[in-house]
Amino acid sequence: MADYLLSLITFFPLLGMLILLFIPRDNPGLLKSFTLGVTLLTFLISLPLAFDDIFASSGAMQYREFHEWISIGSFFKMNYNIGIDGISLWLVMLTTFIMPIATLSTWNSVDKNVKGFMALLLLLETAMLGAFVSLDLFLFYIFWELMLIPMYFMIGIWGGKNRIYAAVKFFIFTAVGSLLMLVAIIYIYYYAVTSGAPVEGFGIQEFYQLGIPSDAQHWLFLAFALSFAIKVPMFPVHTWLPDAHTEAPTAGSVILAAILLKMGTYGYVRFAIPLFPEAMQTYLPFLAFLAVFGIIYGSLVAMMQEDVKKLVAYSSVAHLGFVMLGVFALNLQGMAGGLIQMVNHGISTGALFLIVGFIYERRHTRLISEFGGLAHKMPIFATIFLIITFSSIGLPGTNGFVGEFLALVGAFESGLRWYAVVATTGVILAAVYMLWMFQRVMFGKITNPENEKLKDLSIREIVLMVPLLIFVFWIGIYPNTFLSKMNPAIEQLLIHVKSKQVAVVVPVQPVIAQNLVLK
Amino acid sequence: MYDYLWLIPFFPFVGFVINGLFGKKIRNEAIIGGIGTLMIFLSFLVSCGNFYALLHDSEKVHQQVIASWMSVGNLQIDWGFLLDPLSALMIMIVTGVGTLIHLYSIGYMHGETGFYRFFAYLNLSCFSMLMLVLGNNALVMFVGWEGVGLCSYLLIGYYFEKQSAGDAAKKAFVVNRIGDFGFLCGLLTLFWALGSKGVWTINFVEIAENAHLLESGGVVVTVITLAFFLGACGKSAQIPLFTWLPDAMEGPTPVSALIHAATMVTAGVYMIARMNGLFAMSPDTMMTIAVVGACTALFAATIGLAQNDIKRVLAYSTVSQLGFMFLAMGVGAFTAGIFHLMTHAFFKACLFLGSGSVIHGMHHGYHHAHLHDDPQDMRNMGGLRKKMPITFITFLVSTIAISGIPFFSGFFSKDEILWWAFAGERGHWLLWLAGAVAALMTAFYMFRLVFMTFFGEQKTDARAKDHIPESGLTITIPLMVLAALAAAGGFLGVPHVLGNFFGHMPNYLEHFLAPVFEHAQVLNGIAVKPELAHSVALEFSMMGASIGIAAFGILGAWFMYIKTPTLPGKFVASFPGLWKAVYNKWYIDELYDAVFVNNCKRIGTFLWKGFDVRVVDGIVNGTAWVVKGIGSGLRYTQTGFLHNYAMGMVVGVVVIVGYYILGK
Amino acid sequence: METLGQIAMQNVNMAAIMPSMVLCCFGMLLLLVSVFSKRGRTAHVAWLSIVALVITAIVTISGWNNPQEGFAGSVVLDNFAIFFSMIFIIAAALTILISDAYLQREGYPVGEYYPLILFCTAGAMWMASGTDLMTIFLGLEVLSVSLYVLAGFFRGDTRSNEAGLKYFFLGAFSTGFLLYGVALLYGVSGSTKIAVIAQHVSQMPAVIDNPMLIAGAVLLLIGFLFKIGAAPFHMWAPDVYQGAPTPITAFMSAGPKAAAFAALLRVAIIGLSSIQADISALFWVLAVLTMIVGNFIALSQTNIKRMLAYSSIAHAGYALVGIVAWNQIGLSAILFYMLVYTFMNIGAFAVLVLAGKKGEENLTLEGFAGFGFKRPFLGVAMCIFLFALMGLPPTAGFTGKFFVFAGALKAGYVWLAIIGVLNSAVSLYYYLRVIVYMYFRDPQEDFAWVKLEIPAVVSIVLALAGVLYLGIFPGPVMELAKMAGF
Amino acid sequence: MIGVYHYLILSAIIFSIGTFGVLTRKNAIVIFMCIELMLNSVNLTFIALSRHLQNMDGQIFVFFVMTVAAAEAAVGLALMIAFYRNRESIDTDDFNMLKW
Amino acid sequence: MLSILFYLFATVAIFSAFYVTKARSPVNSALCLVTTFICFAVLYIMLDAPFMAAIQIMVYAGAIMVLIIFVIMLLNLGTAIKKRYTHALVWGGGVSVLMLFITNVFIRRGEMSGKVGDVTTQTIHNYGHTELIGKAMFTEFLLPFEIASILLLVAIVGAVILSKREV
Repeated sequence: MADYLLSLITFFPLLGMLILLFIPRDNPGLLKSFTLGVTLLTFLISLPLAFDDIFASSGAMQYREFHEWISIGSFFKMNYNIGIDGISLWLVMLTTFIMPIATLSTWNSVDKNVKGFMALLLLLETAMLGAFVSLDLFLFYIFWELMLIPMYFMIGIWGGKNRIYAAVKFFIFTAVGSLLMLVAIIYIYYYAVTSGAPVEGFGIQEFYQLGIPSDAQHWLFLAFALSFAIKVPMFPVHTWLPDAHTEAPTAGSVILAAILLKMGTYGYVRFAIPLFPEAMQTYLPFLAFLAVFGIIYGSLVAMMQEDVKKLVAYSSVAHLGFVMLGVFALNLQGMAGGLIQMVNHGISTGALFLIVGFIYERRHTRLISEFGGLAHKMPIFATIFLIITFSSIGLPGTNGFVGEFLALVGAFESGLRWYAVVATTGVILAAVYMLWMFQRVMFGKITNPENEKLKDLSIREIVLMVPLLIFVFWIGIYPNTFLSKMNPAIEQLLIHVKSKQVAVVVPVQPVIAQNLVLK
Repeated sequence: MYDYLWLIPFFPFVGFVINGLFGKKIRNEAIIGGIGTLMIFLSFLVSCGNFYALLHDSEKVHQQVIASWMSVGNLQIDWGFLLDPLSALMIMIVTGVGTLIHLYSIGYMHGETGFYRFFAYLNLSCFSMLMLVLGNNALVMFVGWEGVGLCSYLLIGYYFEKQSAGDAAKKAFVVNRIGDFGFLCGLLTLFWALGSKGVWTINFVEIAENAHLLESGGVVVTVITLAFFLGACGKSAQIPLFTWLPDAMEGPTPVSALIHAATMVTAGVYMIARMNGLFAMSPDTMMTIAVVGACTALFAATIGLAQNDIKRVLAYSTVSQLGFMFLAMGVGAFTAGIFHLMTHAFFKACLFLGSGSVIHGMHHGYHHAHLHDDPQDMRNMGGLRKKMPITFITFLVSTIAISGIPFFSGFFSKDEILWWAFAGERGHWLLWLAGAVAALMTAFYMFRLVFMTFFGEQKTDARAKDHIPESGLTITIPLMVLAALAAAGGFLGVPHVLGNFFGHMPNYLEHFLAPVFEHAQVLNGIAVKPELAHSVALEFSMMGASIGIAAFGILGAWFMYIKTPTLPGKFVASFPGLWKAVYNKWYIDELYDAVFVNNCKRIGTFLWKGFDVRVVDGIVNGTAWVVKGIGSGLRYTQTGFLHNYAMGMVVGVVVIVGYYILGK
Repeated sequence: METLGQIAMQNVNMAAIMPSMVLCCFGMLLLLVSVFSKRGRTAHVAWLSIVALVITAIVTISGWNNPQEGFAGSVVLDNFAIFFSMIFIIAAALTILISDAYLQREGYPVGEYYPLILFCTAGAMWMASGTDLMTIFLGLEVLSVSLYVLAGFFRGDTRSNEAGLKYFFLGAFSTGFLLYGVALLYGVSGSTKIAVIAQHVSQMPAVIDNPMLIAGAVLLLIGFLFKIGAAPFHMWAPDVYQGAPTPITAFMSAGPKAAAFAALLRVAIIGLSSIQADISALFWVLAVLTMIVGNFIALSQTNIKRMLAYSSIAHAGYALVGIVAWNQIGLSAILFYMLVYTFMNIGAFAVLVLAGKKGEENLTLEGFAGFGFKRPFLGVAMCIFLFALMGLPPTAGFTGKFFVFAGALKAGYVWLAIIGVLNSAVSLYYYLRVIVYMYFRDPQEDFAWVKLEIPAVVSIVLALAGVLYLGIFPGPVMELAKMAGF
Repeated sequence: MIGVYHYLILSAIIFSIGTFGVLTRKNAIVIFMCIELMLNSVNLTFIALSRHLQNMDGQIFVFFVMTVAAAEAAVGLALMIAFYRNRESIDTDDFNMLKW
Repeated sequence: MLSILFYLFATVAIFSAFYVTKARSPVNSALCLVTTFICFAVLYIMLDAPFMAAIQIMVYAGAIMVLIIFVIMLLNLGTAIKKRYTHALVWGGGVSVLMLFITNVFIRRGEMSGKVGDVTTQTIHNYGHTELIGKAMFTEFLLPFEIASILLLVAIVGAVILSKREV
């Protein structure tokens, strides 16, 4: 059983989807319950991973599965090669954890073509899980692209007014990047084959050891970096995000924010950085600049938004800037901070989108100016919203703080000190835009008579939020549960990256090397 | 006893959880208020136990680690508590004053719809402050640090339906966040700086032990301390980050008392005291702190002169008194600063609660008469001493204390600060002068307040005038306790020169706190200048001067508001510009709005509508547009006419073949 | 002295032409059948032609790994030819399955339609298996002439006429160039046999600098490029594809295109390998041009059939990338890609065939509004075909493109690969637009006229199976494609 | 002496004239005739080369080209007739239903 | 002598070919085309290919041209209205001239280095041209010959289908 656990987790939703196709379409209740059941079961099946102590002691890949998949003589070998380590563990868990919540959030908001939505939801889960567990670049790419399709439909069919533009933009924007990455992937494979390295297919672990010459590394890295940067999204390739988020249905936004964006950051950690350590070194200042700029930029733009969802979307740009800064610190704290911030962002921003969804379902508008004084009518909602707001701001004791702090510590310890200082001002701006929004929505007198009729959260909606709140505080107060299991994997990754950088970079790039020694 | 340290923050937290989650269901005010007060009182009892234990313990530093918080490589952070004389004193103040404020609130908040919410916030606030005080490392302190910020947000925004309350709450949090930015930067730089010397820690005890690794007076330590000082500025409302504090009176009055006296604003002072080892190493920072403190003291005092809102006067007085504390810190008089912190907690809590009592009464009167006048405006008061005798007496005692009349608490603490400012190695006579003038103004505006409120004709609307009762017991008991403390608290820190007169009464506080401060002071040569150290005459004359100043201030107030009540009006008429500037708080808020807030919004709007939508997205959509345009253009090559197609083919053939034939 | 007959018989090797012979026999049989069947009844002819194709397929496959040469080296049935023949057979079969109801609907139930497709297929097979330019040329002509007829098959429909005429004129015109090229090659080498040309060219290196050789080679290739629809010889394609009967469009864009690729590959790689550098350079430019023209113009189309025509041009561009690579992977990738393209393109056209009203005026984007909701099966199928055309995993479109670009990258053509993928990014837009209309717009009509005819559904299901199977498990087929390479 | 080059040049000239005709004429039948002209010029090339190289392959090819020309003529003219029936014209400017 | 004949017929062929493209009436074009074909037939004879000359006359000048003229008559195509576009002329002419130039270049520079076969003039005289053709056709080129038959079948069927009036 354990041998096939990962496959089971990954493909269980797909199996569910296939069964779902046989449920009659005129029974939305059953369809939703079934989907919820499948996602919950997936979560339950994935729980043993979270409790496995092996991750705390070993940074190696666990739960490996390896089967030959495509093998064409001397041309290609692609393998079904999956496994997880402490880095992907929590992202897998995040995925299985968020999906039931997202499903539950559709209860009242999705009423047309429920079957299609549920099927896409399950397909999406398989794609996302697959991308997180893939250890073969080709396999990864397949899941990576597969993710686009369900999301495209979710935005396009169940989205808001401007959904078509948003959906198409989302799709093409992301695809452009990934297509370039495809070119790079093939190139690496051929480099590996021709250099005589002992490669079995597109396995990344073997690719790590390649030592691709630095001039090739540069453009390969750029291709990967662009692809992931779009997904993250980093400034200036972020503009698909506000549109996609604004138009997507609540469940779509939640998944998009909570998991899909993590693909980009995860991509950096798993692929872009370890595959091209030298190029990473060269582009580090530039990318770090983009990350920091994204923090400030996202915050300032978020501040002036009139649409709550857009505000949250831009805040994502800022938050993921912290993630990227942490990752680019290339040290233990920074990486750990980045990774935990990924999970945090998934939880907090996911929750924010749910919250926006709640009021959207009630009022069918997301304009801040339409609200005001909601705290009177919806005290429970106000409380939950407040907690999530502060989690998003990064109040100590909530999850947001741990991530931001570790990322900043990491950046400070590395050569990115000044970037970190600038990034820290994001802390101020986060408070400004979130609280301003909160004030305008929740505080004050009820000026709009429509708002008089609002009802507080239902039991279902509370049930939806409670797990998220638990993790807001769990990660905030005792993040070691998570940190301890990611540390070994990060350490191993860093040892690899550093060894490559020191070995090759020093003679070529004296300035950077100096920084490295200082660290 | 030390093993129960964790109980001190734990109790308020329990209170917060109970009231927060179930308060709405409980409904009964007595139970809610009882739980809230009981919890903080229990915490006070544990504090007393710990304090007592520490008092009789030769080992003055005790740490208790509850659990590991973050553990990543060389970054090891615990949930840990630290009990040393400094934090012991602070927990006594916080829990003690806190208990009284809780008690007071039961009466004051009677009948409010969000009663449970209020007590939950109060408990949370105390919890945060206790975390801040007790944290054994900078990050746990930061939890409390931000926690009190959060609570100030919640408490100030308690009347969230009021626009001004919401604004004030947000302003408080955001301004605090600016400070937090400094704190965080300082913390990170410190962690890295010590780490690069091989000591990866942010534990206070270890920082103190290893501070010597950093170059004394060097850039690194200056940067670290300045960053931390920025944090302190935010939390303790120093120039330039003081603007949130006066607005904070938007919350219910007990909130002001809690924030201004027991929690929150003292955090900055406490933090500097906590890291005195580091601060002492950087004379530049110390000087900055002193100057900023002095300026704030002076500046806030000037504003206080002209306010008519009873709480606003008190608020500026707080800013001013905090300036004194920073002045103390800046000149190295850590003990004096903490001493003033303590006495200020007593009398300012009493003053705020007293003003609350007055407002409560006024409100009651207006409510009775169905009027909507401002119950906080002093111009509507007057002659209340007969209506509210207890309030009046306690208020008067505290006013005397803050004004620096001898043997009341404020006298001792303020005088010690002024002495250090004048005679300390890091002092300067200008600092003293600023402090002295501020003290003069303090005496003046505080007595102006008393005179306008309690003396003279009652100017309240006739319909409401006779319906202003004395407040109930839950309100007056705290007032009386605090007044007693305000009166007598000063004897904990009697200066040596005076102590000799009181039968060699020792300076208890100095002895008690010595383990915390002495090391750094000795190491960095912070002391009273040796040539002045034993000049009893000088010290006495300084004391005399400050007494004179206080008396002068009081007399001035008496002259202007009792003797010739027309004088202020004349004064206003002769200096309209000046008065207006002072009345409008020197237009600082407007300045900040114009410079920072509006520009920030403008930049945000520009980045969004001008840059993000036009440029960034413009490039994206532009690319799509160009591609589509090329497509629609190319489309018309497909004319549908046969000869065009044939022409295309022939041209293709000619070009290709021609290229190979002629190009080769 | 041997008699002429004996000499002739020595050259005969029926095994080498078995598939096409079977097809031709069936074609003639079916001509007779249709002559003697009742007017307006064509279903039995259709089913018989399916039988013919199945038998041919069996015959074809049985020759795998057993290369048969014959007719004095003018034809060879090697793995390459077999692989391509299978593509033609599949294309023809899928086309025939969607044709019958369509012909009924459009009012042209003419039985000769099916034999013409079979002859066309046979012509394609000769192109793929011909080793003499003469065989290839005649195969091409059989294919072309049948297609002229099929394109103009709806003789009462002006569009169909126009398509047939345009195809005919431009086809004949390009034949002129092709023939001129053959003549020049003949002049240079003294033979029309590919092997002889190759031998001659390789033995005399000086020949490489011979302008006549290059001119001949280029003109010959241009003849094939015309059939492929590569820019700047693509201009007939959109008009003809739009005007021709939809099943024929489907067939044309898959079968004959593959046939042209087959001939092109054999001629270029076997016959002209010594001027490989020149040809690669030429095809580099043409591939880029073709991709750009196809994709960019498709962006502004509103008629789905015409849009697919442009997309077909673009796909030819992708496939040309494989020739530029000029290596084993590139070659096998083209074979694979042609097979994949057959499935996905005919699949997409099959949906169009079912969705159209008589006269097909409704095959526009607007006409497809809400189609996906009203006709879920066809909607999903169309989506999968479109995703395949976009080149998204896990469909065959992805693996096909992957192999092609892999070939190019292996040969070091990084920029070509980048241009290729960027082009496919552009292509996303117009494919997605169909989906936008199908799913994101509210239905304007109820699509009640759409009947799920069983043969057409079978065709769609087969195409779906092909697209998904080749997408997820491309290994075995790619292995075959590799064995089919030279 | 007339060599193979003369014939080749002649056929090139005729080929170009044929092309010219295709490009400039609007009458479908004339265009078709011009295409025949082109095919004929290629035939001439084949035969000239066949003589030059002294083998028969070229002439065989010509034979097939003629077959093809005949077949194309049959189909092409049939198409033209069908078109004419619908549009009363065989002017190529009237091939204008399908464009862009 | 032969040169003069060549130049004569070449000139006639060129001019009549040119007139094919210029004649206003399709019938005139057709007649000029026939002239060209006949000139070509003469040239074939000069190239020792009498059989090709014969079928050139029979197939082209006979069958195909008759078909064309028949269609012209059937469709009753009169003199084309003069609506040639000058830019088409200019472009067409330019491109054609350019093509001619390029063709000339590769013909002049090209070398026909192919293996010279054994079919000399002598052989043709000995065996007879038709026999040589026949032999090649039925031995080496048997398959193309068969394919050609299919081609013609397809053409017939196609022509019948397309020109049927009723469905």
